Amino acid sequence: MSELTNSMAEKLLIGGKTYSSRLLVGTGKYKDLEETGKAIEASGAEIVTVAIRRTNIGQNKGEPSLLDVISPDKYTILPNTAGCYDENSAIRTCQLARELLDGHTLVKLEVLGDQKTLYPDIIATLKAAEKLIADGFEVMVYTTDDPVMAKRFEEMGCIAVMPLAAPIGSGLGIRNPYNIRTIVENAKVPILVDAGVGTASDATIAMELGCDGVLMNTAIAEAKNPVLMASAMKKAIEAGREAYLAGRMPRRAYASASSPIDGQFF
Amino acid sequence: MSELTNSMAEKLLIGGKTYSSRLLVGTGKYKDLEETGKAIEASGAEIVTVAIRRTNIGQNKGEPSLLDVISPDKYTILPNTAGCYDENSAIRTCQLARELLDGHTLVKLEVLGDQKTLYPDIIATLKAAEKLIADGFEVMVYTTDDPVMAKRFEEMGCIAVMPLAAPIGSGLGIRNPYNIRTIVENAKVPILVDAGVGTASDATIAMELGCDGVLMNTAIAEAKNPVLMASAMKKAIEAGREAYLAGRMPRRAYASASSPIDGQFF
Amino acid sequence: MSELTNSMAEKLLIGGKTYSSRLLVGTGKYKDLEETGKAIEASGAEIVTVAIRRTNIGQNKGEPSLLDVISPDKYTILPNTAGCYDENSAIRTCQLARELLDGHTLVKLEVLGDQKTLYPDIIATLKAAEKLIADGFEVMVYTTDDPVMAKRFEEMGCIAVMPLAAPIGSGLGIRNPYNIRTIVENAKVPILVDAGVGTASDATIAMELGCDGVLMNTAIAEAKNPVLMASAMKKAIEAGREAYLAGRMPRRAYASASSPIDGQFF
Amino acid sequence: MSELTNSMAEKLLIGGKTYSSRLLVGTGKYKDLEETGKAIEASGAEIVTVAIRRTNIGQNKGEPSLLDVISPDKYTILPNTAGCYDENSAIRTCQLARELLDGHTLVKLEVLGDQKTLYPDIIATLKAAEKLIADGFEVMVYTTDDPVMAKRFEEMGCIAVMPLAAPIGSGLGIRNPYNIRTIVENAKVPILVDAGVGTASDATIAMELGCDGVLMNTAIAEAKNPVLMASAMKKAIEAGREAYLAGRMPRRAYASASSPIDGQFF
Amino acid sequence: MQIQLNGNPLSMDNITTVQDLLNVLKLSGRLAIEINHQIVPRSLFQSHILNSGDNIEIVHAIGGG
Amino acid sequence: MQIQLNGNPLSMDNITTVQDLLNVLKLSGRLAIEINHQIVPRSLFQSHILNSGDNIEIVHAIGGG
Amino acid sequence: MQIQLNGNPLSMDNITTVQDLLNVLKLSGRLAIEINHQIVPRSLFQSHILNSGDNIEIVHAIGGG
Amino acid sequence: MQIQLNGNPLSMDNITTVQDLLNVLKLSGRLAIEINHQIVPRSLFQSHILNSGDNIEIVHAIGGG
Repeated sequence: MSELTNSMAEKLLIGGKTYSSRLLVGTGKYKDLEETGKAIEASGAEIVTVAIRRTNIGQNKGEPSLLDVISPDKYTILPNTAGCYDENSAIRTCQLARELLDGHTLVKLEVLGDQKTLYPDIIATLKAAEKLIADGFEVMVYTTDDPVMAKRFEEMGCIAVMPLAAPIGSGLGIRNPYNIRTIVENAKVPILVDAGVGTASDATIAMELGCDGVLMNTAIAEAKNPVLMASAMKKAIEAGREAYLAGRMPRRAYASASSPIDGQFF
Repeated sequence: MSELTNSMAEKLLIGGKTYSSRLLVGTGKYKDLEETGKAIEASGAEIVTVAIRRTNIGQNKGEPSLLDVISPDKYTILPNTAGCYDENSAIRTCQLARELLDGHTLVKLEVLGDQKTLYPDIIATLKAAEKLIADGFEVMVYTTDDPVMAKRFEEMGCIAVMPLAAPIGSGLGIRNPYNIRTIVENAKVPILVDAGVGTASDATIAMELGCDGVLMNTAIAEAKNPVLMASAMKKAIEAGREAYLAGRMPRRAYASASSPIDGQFF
Repeated sequence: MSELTNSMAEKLLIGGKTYSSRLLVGTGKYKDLEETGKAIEASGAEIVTVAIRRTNIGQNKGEPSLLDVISPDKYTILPNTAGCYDENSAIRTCQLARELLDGHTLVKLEVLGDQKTLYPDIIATLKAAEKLIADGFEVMVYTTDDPVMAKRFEEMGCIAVMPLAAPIGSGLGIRNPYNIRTIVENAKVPILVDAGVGTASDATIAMELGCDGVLMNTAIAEAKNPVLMASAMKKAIEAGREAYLAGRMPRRAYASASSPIDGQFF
Repeated sequence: MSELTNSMAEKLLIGGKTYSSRLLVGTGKYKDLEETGKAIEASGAEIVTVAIRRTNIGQNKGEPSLLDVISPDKYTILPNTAGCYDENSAIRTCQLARELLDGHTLVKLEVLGDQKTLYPDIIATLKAAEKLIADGFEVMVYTTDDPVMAKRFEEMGCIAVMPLAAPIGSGLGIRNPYNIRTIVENAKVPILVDAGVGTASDATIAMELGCDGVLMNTAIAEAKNPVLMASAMKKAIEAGREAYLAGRMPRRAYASASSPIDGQFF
Repeated sequence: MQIQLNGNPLSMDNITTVQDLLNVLKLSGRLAIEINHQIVPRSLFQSHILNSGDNIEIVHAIGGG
Repeated sequence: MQIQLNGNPLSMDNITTVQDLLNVLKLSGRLAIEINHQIVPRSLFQSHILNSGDNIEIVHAIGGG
Repeated sequence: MQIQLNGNPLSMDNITTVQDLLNVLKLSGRLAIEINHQIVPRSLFQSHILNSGDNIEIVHAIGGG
Repeated sequence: MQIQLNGNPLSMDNITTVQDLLNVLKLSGRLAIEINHQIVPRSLFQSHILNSGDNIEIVHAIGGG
């Protein structure tokens, strides 16, 4: 069906590269690397976030590492600056990630402002983004759902803006659909909901609001069955995207019969 | 992945027959029979509702009829009593449907109580259900989201209970998830949300609440692109079912980091 | 201000008697009779529900009884049939209450259908209501938020219809505002939300939907400070009623400046 | 009742001055000054916002002015910087207001970032706040519901933080209660919800979340009956405050009977 | 012969059975027929004799939800 | 005399009427009484004769919602 | 003398001070005045001399939220 | 030679270059190294000479979101 072909044809464009999947996933909180690999495979994700941390000196020799399981040849690796509460550590993290990944410039920037909410420090994020962009990075930026800041990040050259749906790891879903839709309406770069999704319908709602994609980690990794939830999320994202493209029916205050009145014999 | 296989394995059982699809669709409100056929094919539905009405005397000779497009050989046809406001017309409709479909006994019973909301008349529905069950029909009953009545319909022998999510054709979504979940928790027969779904996430939410399936018509037929919306609904139902089986993460009032604190070098 | 006078003037009419307060309260779950009395006084309620139970034989001689604190001379006593799961016990309870209160015919009828939700058994409630009305009682009926049944109770002669907002004692608030508003729109008798209110805003919302009043017990009795919550509820009911009469502003998808653009000097 | 006395006793402290009313109102969008005066009187507000604009040269001689109706002797006048899209015009506005009001230093700072949402430009607001505080102003700052920025405004010396509930004049209510509550939990200065309230229950909810007050304009001025809505808002704010202090009952997934089981005779 | 067909009065000649009526109306396929509120099984279309004044309903399945 | 009072068996002597029973039980105030599922109006407390085996319910109003 | 008053060019004669201007305009009450982006305190209305080309803003409080 | 490695003091002998250090630590694969807050490109591992007191960070990619 042409409609289906169309929807399949239209792809997510990030940093000059197109992706069939609009689901981006993290790699934290899994039981082990095997579960990580299975879940990410089931999710169909093509962009996968990773953290940059110290190697364990003198431990687990020869043990497989994350990038053996999630190969940069197969996936677009998206290093994040998770845990950074200031501009400099975020920038150092990106630079090390670039070196680690042979000059790879795509990064997910987050500079946190508060440990309780893990909400971003918008001011520090803005400064870090400026320097990273100047240094040649392609910055996907984690921000609040403030439409004014989202627009500013777009205008300064971030290649994707990633407003939070709810606090990282809270699973509270889209707390403020109004803001997310406003951000989407104003945007010229991809808008990806980042953080807060808890279950499949949350992801579907994000896509129905017109988001270009969703990034999640805990919702999959902390499900009782992560692999099955990963499959659910894959379908939820596609369902939401197709519903957005299909154009939903109008809401009505009252009922409207599905069966005709004409021809009733009773 | 075994988990996936499992979820695929577990099927919907209605009237002694198993179904892979948990999406049931109506056939009203489409532009034409071609669109009807395409949309239903895209939805993956195996159970399809139809209305019983007078034939048009002396008109549209040889024009294809609904059951030519939606063949009883391919689909389980579910005749409904849409438009009936009293017990007798509902019973007559079911009897004519049984004759029409060569002794087919599966019916969707709805006896309406109000034209503005198209909410059921519970009392009349109860009486009609008693007589239909006594007459050998397998009754899938449209009811309110009242858990007490839902249980009563189950206990009297209805093979599936179908609480409304919102008024027929309103597209308002699950107005009272609390009631739907309560009905599901108490049920020993399949619970299918019937009426009120407006977009993909509504269907996903219904399934995440533990419903066994969803019946919809307007949400697909009145989408700008019904065929694409049908595909969205197919995925939304699967996503919601898998999320339900996978077991969602707990909701948290505060944030929980996805990346480890250990090994930070900044 | 004439507008205020008006709103104060319009009163609640139940069983031929007018009331200035639209808050009806229960007397259960309080620490003691003193707290009961203080809370009900703070609530400003004029109609107070009581339960009918066996006297304690050979106990608490001369201890004050509820009706000493909540005097029938001061309050309209509304005996309820709480705890009745069948038609006959509800009818017996009403008859004993009438005897107890010297021929008083105003009763709150509830016939329960399920211990988990304490939702009504609509069928048994209907039968009990018929007999009680025939026996000369003025029936205020506890029912679900099904608009069709609400209308039926009105048409059979109940003097007030009391749909539940949420399960008794759950404090979940108005689970389905759509149904409550629909009931109100169709009604010719007072509609009082009964059960489910948890805090002041729930009561305000019920009144903004156009309800004629709200009956509550647990929300006040189980607050940390019942007397202060009673005062909050009094104001919440008045606020909601006045807001309903005042006619709220339209909702807007976008912003609208409160200060004029003209005359800006910057 | 001591509890009531207490709640009445505890007052709102802003800029070293205490207020009995926790409702702050604007003066825009009214039909005329008479309606403005009546509505503000009915609201019981003690703090009233005004805009600073050019005088009309050669017009309406001798016509009463706003401050004749809303006298600075009776009300605390809160000049705002509505309509300012940059730091400098906001600062000039505050300086002119201070001159206008004989050295009055209390101001409501808003620096807007977008005409569609009238959301603040957080960066420009931050810069303006720094200079105004340095210049001796007592700054009440309009901001987003971002808890990190709210804390920053507090730490830099703003005497009150006023997160938006929804876009100015939208009447959409508290779009993100989670954020508002988080802001309140972290705050050491008064938190006032500013903008977005549409009806009484919205104000009650804001107070139940623990806010110290609410500032509104359109919800009153654009009601069909502004004076009656002003009275509704007065009660709604008090109801919400008292409910917050009283401590609401716990929410329960299931029902809990209000009448005792003991002593049933049926 | 005067009959009531799907709510409308109709005058018909030279028809005896239900099948005759369907032939005249050129109706075939999945139908169900009720005469005077009694269902006439398809197996009896050939033999069921119509009488003047019969109230006949001929129904089929159409799109509905 | 053996009676059933509020669900419990009770043996009572020297009582004839409902009022006698109330006196013995020291019960007064707002009460309603049902004997063998029939209400006994307050006006008949003095005259209504109790019989052995009577099933008596004495109820009052208590806190409930 | 040519001035800019509240955004509009204006030609005025026989006025020297801010107070003169207010008198001519018949403006009184709660006002604040900015000349060339500098606030002129009310206490200086009598003494502040206007110059040709001055950009004058006269503002007051109006309804707003 | 005394160095600071991933936050811990370490004493090492017989090592001259970054590559020597990696060999001793048996570290390989995708790593990035920062010495005294300056990144050392992989191409320079062989040639970059370590000095006593160097503050060395060796990082890799791990699971995170």
